[in-house]
Amino acid sequence: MNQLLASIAAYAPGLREWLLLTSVIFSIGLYGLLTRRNAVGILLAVELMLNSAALNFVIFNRFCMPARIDGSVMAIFVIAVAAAEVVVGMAIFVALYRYRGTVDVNRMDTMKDPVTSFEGPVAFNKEVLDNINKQYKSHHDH
Amino acid sequence: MTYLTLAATQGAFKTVTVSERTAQAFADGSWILALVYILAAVGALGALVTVVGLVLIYAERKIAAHFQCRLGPMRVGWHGILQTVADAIKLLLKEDVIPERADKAMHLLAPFLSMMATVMILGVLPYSPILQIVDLNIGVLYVTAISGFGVMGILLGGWSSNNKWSMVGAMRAGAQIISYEISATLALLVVVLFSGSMSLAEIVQSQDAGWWVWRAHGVGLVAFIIFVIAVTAEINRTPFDIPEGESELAAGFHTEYSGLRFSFFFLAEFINMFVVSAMAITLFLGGWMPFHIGTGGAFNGAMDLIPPVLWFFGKTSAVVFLIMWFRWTFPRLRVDQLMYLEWKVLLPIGFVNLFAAAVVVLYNLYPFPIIVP
Amino acid sequence: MIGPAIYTVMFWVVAASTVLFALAVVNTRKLLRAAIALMAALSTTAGFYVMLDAQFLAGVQVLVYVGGIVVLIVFAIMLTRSGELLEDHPTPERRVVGAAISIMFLILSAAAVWVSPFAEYSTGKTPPNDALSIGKALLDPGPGGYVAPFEVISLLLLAAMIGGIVIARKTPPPNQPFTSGGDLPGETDVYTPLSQRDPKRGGPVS
Amino acid sequence: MGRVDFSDVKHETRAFAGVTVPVSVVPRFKRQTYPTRFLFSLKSLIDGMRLTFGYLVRPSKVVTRQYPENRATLKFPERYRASLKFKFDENGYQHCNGCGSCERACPNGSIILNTRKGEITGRNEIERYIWRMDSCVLCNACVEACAFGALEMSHEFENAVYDRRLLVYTLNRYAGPTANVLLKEENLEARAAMMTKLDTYGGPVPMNGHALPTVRALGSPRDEAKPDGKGAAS
Repeated sequence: MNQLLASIAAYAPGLREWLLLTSVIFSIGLYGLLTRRNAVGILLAVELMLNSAALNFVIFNRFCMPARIDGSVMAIFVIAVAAAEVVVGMAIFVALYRYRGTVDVNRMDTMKDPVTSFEGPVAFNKEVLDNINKQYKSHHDH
Repeated sequence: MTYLTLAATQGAFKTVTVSERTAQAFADGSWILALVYILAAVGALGALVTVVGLVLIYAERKIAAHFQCRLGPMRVGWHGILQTVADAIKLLLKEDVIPERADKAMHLLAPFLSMMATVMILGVLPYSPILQIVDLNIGVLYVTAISGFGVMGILLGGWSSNNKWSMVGAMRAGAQIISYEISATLALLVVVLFSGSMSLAEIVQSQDAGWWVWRAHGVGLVAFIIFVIAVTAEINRTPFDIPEGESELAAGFHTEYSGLRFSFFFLAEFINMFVVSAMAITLFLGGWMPFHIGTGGAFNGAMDLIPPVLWFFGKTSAVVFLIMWFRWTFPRLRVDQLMYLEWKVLLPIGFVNLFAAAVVVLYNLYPFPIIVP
Repeated sequence: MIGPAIYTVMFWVVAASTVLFALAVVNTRKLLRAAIALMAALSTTAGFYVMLDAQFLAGVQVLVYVGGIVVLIVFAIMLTRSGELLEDHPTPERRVVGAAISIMFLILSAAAVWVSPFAEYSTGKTPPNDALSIGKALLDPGPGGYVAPFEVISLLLLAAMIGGIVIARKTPPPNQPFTSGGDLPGETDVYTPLSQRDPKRGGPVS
Repeated sequence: MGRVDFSDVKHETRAFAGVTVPVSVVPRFKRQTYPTRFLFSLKSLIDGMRLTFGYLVRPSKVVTRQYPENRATLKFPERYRASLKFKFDENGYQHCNGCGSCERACPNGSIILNTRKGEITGRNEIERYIWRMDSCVLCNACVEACAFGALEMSHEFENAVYDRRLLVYTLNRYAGPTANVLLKEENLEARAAMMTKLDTYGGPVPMNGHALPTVRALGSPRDEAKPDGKGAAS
């Protein structure tokens, strides 16, 4: 029995295994960041990455200077920053959804053109465009 | 001579949790003993959940009935004492309906999440000096953290039912729980300040010279009141039961649940009541400590004869009764009143209270003489 | 002997489940399920913290992430109906490019980890009560203390809170119609083309 | 708080547009300060809790009755309304003369009166007084509308049946004139001749023309009531 336990314990994780694990989690988060188009989905992936980074701090703390606590403190800072980020991010998404009706990042192209942003894709007819711009101005002037 | 010193001299008092015993047994190489400990802990948790659930549901019915000049269940068994058992059997045999458009996996997961959160807290409560499954040195933080899983269970149940009433109920519950959690945590921190520890067993032992509710003069009492109000809101009981609001939302987040899964939600709700009451007494009312007046004397000696477990469950029942009393007296708050109470009343008072507690602890200010040693 | 064995088994089991949950986070089509998978992944990370002798951090992780952040995300998903945004499955090109980039990153970082000589003192003694040490470190004004970052992070959280309220508030401040679709006239129905709007409700006066 | 103390209300007369009218002047509410409101609401909460606790500790206040067990000693309030009944005098004669006030007073048409021309008296008299319990709301309007005191609400409450059609009752025992008319006739046999005894008194009368296995259809002769329920009215 003890031999079995010893052979199991031989696979105990060292610093490199831990770091490999966080790298894997970070890469998965990166994949999600690159493939998701929903803003909330992107935020989920970012949370994953932040989390693996915080874990990294604690791992280094545990293996490289176990008598100190700095890694844990940094992890707490990371968690706090993540919380702040999520609060603001979610507020922006909710406001954006109210305004645009979607949180698809591919459609957040407001800076491109005031008309397309306001109406969604419209036919680029010069007459229509001028008309809408005029109405837009008259509405927001008073 | 206080209880602790008395018990310590007689060798009766020794804080040994079940997990410590198990670790010791493993270290000694007696696998069988360790296994027995683990099984006993699991079995005791299961038994506790069942018994507390049955007793609390029966008590709720009877107490509610008598508050309203009724008799309550009277038919199944003596004074309806087997009514809950009959209901449990009915719920177990009932068809488990899942709405057709529901998110099935999430719908199945939600009640278990809710139940899991509750049972995980039961494991760290100190029922008596020798009856505690595990004593975490971050016990208070753990309890606050784990209750987050309960919120997720509720939110998930409401969302996955694909029913607008369920979803409205779930979102109300989520907003309510995470709001009131702040006040509850602020009240907890007062005790953490005074006792200087987050371990529940150590907090209980720190109340050897008087319970925090009156030894921390004024501050402790205010914290206790805030805590009771906040946890009443956190477990969604009247007057804070807008997530369920029968008259508006059918049954809130568990409208679409039936049979076993409904009973899980239901049981989790009642066990939650037990858990928050147990937390309240552990932090403020001395946990399993007996009631003492002064030092020594026949009265204290008589109190010491009552075993700590009875003290624990007796005090817990008192707080549970208080919460039931609230339920059958007060009308339900509106959503805006609920948020008003939290953000404009409880939270400022809680912050001021916490600040006062910090000042008292820092400068060792005890403006009143200590009545209870 | 039993301790290290249990530790090892737990590490690999929890690591495998974390990776699975993380994959679920980025691949699930329904966003709410992704959030639940994120919750599971973060909870298992709390388990890692326990394994790394940082119990306090584990508690904070569960408290902040599960009790706060994931609940917030679920709220946002419910409010924005992102769960119904079914076009959120990426195109194959996107998948391939994303996978390639992330795998490249993984190889790079794994190689870096593998070849770096780390100064390992695994025999060191960890602080028994990390809550106490973290609290002391956070409030230590001297060298090695973190009181300034602590205050900064408090300010950041306050600013985030106020900013969140301001941004997500329903009624926008005057002269800033783009902050949100509020309940001022003409702001509720932003989808209606301006030309079709009722002049009484803030549409163009024709 | 916002409660009016009636001793503070002043009764004055004031002129409005040249007309002097009496007015009651209520003093303006004092705006309560925050601590006052806080303490008042706290007091009201404690008052409520004291009240409910009072109920809890006084079992004598319990109003629940254990129904099937206490059947022998069951007591009803005087004005409890469970079902409609005819009043009969000591001879068993009714007071209804078929005027139809109750039928008109009934809000949902639960009373159907069949009247006939009395063969001997030559006056309008009741033939069948049908009361449909299935639609009755026990509002007591019929009893109040009756000018002759012929109706009353009784305390017979165990009226549950398995078939809705069994909730149609005939209230009169006989078709015939009222007690007043009957008592003027001294001869008992002549009295009996004025009355037609009903066989389905008190029992159900199918209103939809179909007979039930044990119930004869309305208007069908007595010998056509077959146990197999085929004896429907033609």
